[in-house]
Amino acid sequence: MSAGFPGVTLWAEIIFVISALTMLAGALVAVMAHRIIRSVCGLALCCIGLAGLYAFLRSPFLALMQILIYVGAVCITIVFAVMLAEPDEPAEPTSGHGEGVWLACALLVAAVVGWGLATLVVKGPWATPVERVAEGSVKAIGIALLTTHSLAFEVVSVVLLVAIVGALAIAHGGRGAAR
Amino acid sequence: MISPSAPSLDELTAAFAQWLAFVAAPATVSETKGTAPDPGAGVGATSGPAAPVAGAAGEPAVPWCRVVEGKAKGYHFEAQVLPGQVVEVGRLLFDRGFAIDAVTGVDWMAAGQMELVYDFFHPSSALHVVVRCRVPREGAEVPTLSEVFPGANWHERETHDFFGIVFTGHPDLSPFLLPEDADYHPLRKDFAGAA
Amino acid sequence: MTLPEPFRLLAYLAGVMAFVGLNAAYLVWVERKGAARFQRRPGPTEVGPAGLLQPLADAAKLLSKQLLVPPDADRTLFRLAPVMVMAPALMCLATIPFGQALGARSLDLGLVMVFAFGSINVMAIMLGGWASRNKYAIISAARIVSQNVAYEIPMMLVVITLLMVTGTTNLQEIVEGQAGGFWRWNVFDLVANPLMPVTFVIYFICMLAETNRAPFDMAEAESELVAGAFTEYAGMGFGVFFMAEYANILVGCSLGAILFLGGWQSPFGVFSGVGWFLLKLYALVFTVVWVRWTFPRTQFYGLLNLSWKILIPVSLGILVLTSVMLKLF
Amino acid sequence: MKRVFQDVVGGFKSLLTGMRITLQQFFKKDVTVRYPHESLKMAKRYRGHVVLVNDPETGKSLCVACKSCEKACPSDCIVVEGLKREGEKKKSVTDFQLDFTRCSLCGSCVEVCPSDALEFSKDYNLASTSKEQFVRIDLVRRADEGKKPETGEGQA
Amino acid sequence: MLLEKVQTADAAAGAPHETFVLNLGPQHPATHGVLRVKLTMDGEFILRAEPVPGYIHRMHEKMGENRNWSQFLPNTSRIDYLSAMTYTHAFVLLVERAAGLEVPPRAEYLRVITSELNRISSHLVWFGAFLLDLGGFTPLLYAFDDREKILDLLESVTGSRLTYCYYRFGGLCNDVDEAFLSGTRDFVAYMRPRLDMYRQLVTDNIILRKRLEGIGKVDGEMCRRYGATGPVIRGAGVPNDVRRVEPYSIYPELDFRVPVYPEGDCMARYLVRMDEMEQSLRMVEQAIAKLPEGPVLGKVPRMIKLPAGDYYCAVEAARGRFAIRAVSDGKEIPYRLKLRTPSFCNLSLFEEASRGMMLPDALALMGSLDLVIPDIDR
Amino acid sequence: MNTPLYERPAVYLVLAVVLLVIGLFGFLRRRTLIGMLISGEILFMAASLNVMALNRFFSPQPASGQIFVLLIMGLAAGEVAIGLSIIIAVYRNFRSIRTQDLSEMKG
Repeated sequence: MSAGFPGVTLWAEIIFVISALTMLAGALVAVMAHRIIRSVCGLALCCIGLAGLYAFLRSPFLALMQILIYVGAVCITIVFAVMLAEPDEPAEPTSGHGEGVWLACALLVAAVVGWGLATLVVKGPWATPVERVAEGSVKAIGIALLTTHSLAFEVVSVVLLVAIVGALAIAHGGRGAAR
Repeated sequence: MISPSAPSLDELTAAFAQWLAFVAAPATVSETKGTAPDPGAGVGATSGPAAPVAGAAGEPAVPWCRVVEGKAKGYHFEAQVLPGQVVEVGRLLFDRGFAIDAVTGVDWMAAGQMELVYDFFHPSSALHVVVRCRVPREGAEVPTLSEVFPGANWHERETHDFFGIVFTGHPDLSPFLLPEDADYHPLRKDFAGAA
Repeated sequence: MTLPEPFRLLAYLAGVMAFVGLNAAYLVWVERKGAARFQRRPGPTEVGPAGLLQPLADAAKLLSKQLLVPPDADRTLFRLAPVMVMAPALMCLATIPFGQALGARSLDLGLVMVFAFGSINVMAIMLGGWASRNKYAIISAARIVSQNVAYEIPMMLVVITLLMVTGTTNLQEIVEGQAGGFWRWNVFDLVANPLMPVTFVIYFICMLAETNRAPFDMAEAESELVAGAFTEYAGMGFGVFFMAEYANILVGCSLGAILFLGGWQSPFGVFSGVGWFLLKLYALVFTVVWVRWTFPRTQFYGLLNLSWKILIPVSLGILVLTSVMLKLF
Repeated sequence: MKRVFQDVVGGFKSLLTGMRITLQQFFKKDVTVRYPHESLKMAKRYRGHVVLVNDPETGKSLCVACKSCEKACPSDCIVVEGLKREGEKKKSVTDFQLDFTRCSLCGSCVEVCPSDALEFSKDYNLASTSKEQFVRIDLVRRADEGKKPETGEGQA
Repeated sequence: MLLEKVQTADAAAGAPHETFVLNLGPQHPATHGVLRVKLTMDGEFILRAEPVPGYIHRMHEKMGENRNWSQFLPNTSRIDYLSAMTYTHAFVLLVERAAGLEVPPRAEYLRVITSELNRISSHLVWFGAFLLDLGGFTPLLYAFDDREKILDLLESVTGSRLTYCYYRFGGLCNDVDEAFLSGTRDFVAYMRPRLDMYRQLVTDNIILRKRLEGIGKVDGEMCRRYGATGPVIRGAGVPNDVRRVEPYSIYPELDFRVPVYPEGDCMARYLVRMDEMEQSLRMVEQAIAKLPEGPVLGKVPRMIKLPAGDYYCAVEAARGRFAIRAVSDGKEIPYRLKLRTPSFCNLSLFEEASRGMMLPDALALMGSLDLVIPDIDR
Repeated sequence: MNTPLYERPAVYLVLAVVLLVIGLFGFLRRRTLIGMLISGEILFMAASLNVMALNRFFSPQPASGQIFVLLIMGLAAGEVAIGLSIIIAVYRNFRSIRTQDLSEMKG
């Protein structure tokens, strides 16, 4: 995006803003929507926006992975679960009294945390940005993954294996075992 | 699993005779072997053991059975039973490997009767058995055969549609071939809806 | 290519869109003509010479139809789904290099990008089905998900096998690696993996399943589910789903041609060019049509069995075999 | 294991066989007739709707209004009226109405006709936007207008 | 069965079972006409299937009571319009037997030739439609191409392509010409390789086999309880064929095999029909070779009256046992006509047989029963 | 204003905070298990964005941050798989996935 064309920065900026807004709007839909299926759509939207931000952070691989894993796998799995578990829409909390208090609490907690962190970000002392020694190419990631971080890689793969087996066991056992 | 092999006509007659004796009705078992198709049977209502009388309206008919000879009729054995005996006869035929062919009615308006005709065929032989029973025309009621032959279910629903005969114990007698709101019975002779 | 970068990109995107639109429309015509030939009848003949204007007539008909939204449907999602279904196919095609210098950008991650955007498509069809609130559509949506999840795995395994052979995810480079005669195409690269033709067949089967084509058209199995997820769609809403199906076939076949059949490389090593790519692409498309009009539909569990019990083990085996072969030689 | 292998290989082979067969058909000639542009020759015995036949010599209808057809018709779709004119031995037909909406093209009327005054036409594509056109087809007028039943070539 | 496993597990978990009702039809691509099936489903599993026929009920039986014996003839070809010949055959047979009419031998042979041709054409339609149910479109058009040849032949004799009304009491309405006979011979020669092609294209196809084998099991006992006949009972291992067990016309003189498959699944019913086409070709071939000369219509009184009594006559139609039960009171109009149609009885077992099946399998089962809706509704 | 928006670390960090806040709010507000799962995913995504931003601007090693995020994605996918299977199992047994209905699970 650093070609010498005059308007390129502006264009990039616009696209950046759009991505960021998409992400935030998606996230808002995801937590606010009454229908759970719309929440999932919001999540997918959020992921696409986030993928855009990743692209601006010079890691297109992550951007694509974000879409592949979140939209292509996570969201679809969630929708599938929604179809299985909720053939009919659940009535979202309607009883007003306790709900209002709970909502206010949630808002309060979120606001406090947000305010604290945001202050930290804006006012906090930051080290000066450093120049990178290399571009984060896929090859570099791959090499690092299998050398420096091989332990983490193995651990994650074991975790995933356990998750698959566990998911199978739970979903299968839930059928007959519970009584 | 596969239906038992077909009984011979003699065996069938014997079985019916035994059954008729068992129900201790004034039974008539007759055979008209070797005679030509009997033109009077069923409709003409000539009396005599060969073609027994269907009882007059209101009065129970006498159960009887016989072997039918001659190709014209298209069936080989017929029996007339009382409405209450239909299920038993059905079971008797079921045990001998018969399959349900059809259930239908005939409206004898002049005699004030409804006739129920049950056809049975044997899957692995040519044997065809007809069982009839007569009920009064108004308020006709027959026990359902669908517990013995589940296939009778639809035939009985259809017969109920067309004749208004009520099959007691039938799971569902709602209109079948007729529209859902039908309150008429088109095959009764006094129905004049058809062109 | 003297145009400044953003304009070149835009121009290219417009070109791709036109290409997709034209192809989607005319693939319908190809399908109808092809089906007709397989069944020994003429197919569309009335609108234009040899029925060539038929797609326009179809489009005009679909456009003139009323857009109906069923009363129980989730209106937003119902309207959104057709839009969502077309976008990923366009994005994917934008990464496909048609010729040596005919490609949007030589993306290092082209292959990953195709799969990343390809996965959105499923989500769109599923949402369309779900939002219709129609029983057939919901059954169809549930089928689509399990089918796509099941076939994504062998597809990925096959593609990873191929990545091991080519050593790059850049589609341009993958094609360049196959330069020089048809024996250098990946599908005949028996040194890297003696089962390469099988790999190609697995890819093709997965591609059919991923694009919901017969004999794997569980989603819109017309004799079971009427029109599946699209049952409630009328007019152009349906038309867009229909076009997206063909756009996806186009993507799948392009990828097949690039990964296995040497993209724009000529089979004799000389006269390479975009023509060869199109030839291979349409040969694959023709095969897709041919398969559809030959076979009956698979049963749903048969389809899943095929994937889980045959394709995944086989493609895993091929993956292992390839890695061993690459290490040895 | 061996069975699965055989299944896969044999199954794949059966798929290829199927594809070979459809490809063979692909290159064969069409079997269809492009209907509005061309149409088939109708069979000699084709049973279209009935028409009255006029005597080629006198130009008068052969029908003697005996009403056999009216009686034989299972769907009651024929109405014949006749009149005994002076100086003629037989009755002659004055009115022959065919209700084509009810006719089932069974041909009973042609079969019973004692004077061979009825014939099947070769019209097979009668169509109209209104039912009324077919409720009362006046066959006498049709015959008199010289609308000869087409034989052989069917036309559009 | 998978469904039972799910259900028992759910019951053990104390969970109420969630079901929904799916209305298949009256307009649905798989019901070939206007049949409605009310399905109570659990996911894709069918808990209960309730066919709701009657959408094109025409009350043929009442029509029969309003017209004389010969006027009912055209109606017989409109019950099952795909095998109209056999239906007319049953009716003329009944009247001929009851009234003691003689049928000239040439007419008997021609009846068998046309009936068997009609049976092939009916099976061809079924073949195409069944494959359509299974999602294969092309065999339908190949089958229709072949069927067209039969229809052309039959049209050249009867003047009609579907509702033939060719048989008369005591014979036929028209004799055939040499063109028909040579055309039929050509057709037999043409059809054999076509059947072989269908075997290669469809029967051997692994997808089809996987879809049909072991699906929709119907055993002989179930057929007996429901009165299912024809290819359904023969596909369940019971060699019940009216042409063989209660022979009529010239069937005893012909050499043919009654195809029987013991498996009782959709594939067995499929194979029975495919074999039957081959057997019908053989019958046509033999009947043409033996075709005697002579008149085609015997001596028949002008107005038919049957002696009072009741009569029953069954024939083997393409879908199974078709029977007419007639009650005559000696007048020229039937007192009562009962039509016992094979599709009606064959469909009645669907409710029991489809329980626990998955939707596509149930549709394969329904297709393999070979339903013709007017045959059910009459 | 020479550095464009997308080159400033604070922008990304604030965006990550906002995402986190939204996720946190959703996590507390949602009453259904699936809703909570979705909010959880948003929390994960906020963390990933934060890590990536820090890595991009303050770390000389570009690969490490990406690997970290990749691992997070893997974990998130695993979490979803296991979470959904729990949800389905719970639903089977209780016919509800609303949290307050699950109180009988206690003890």
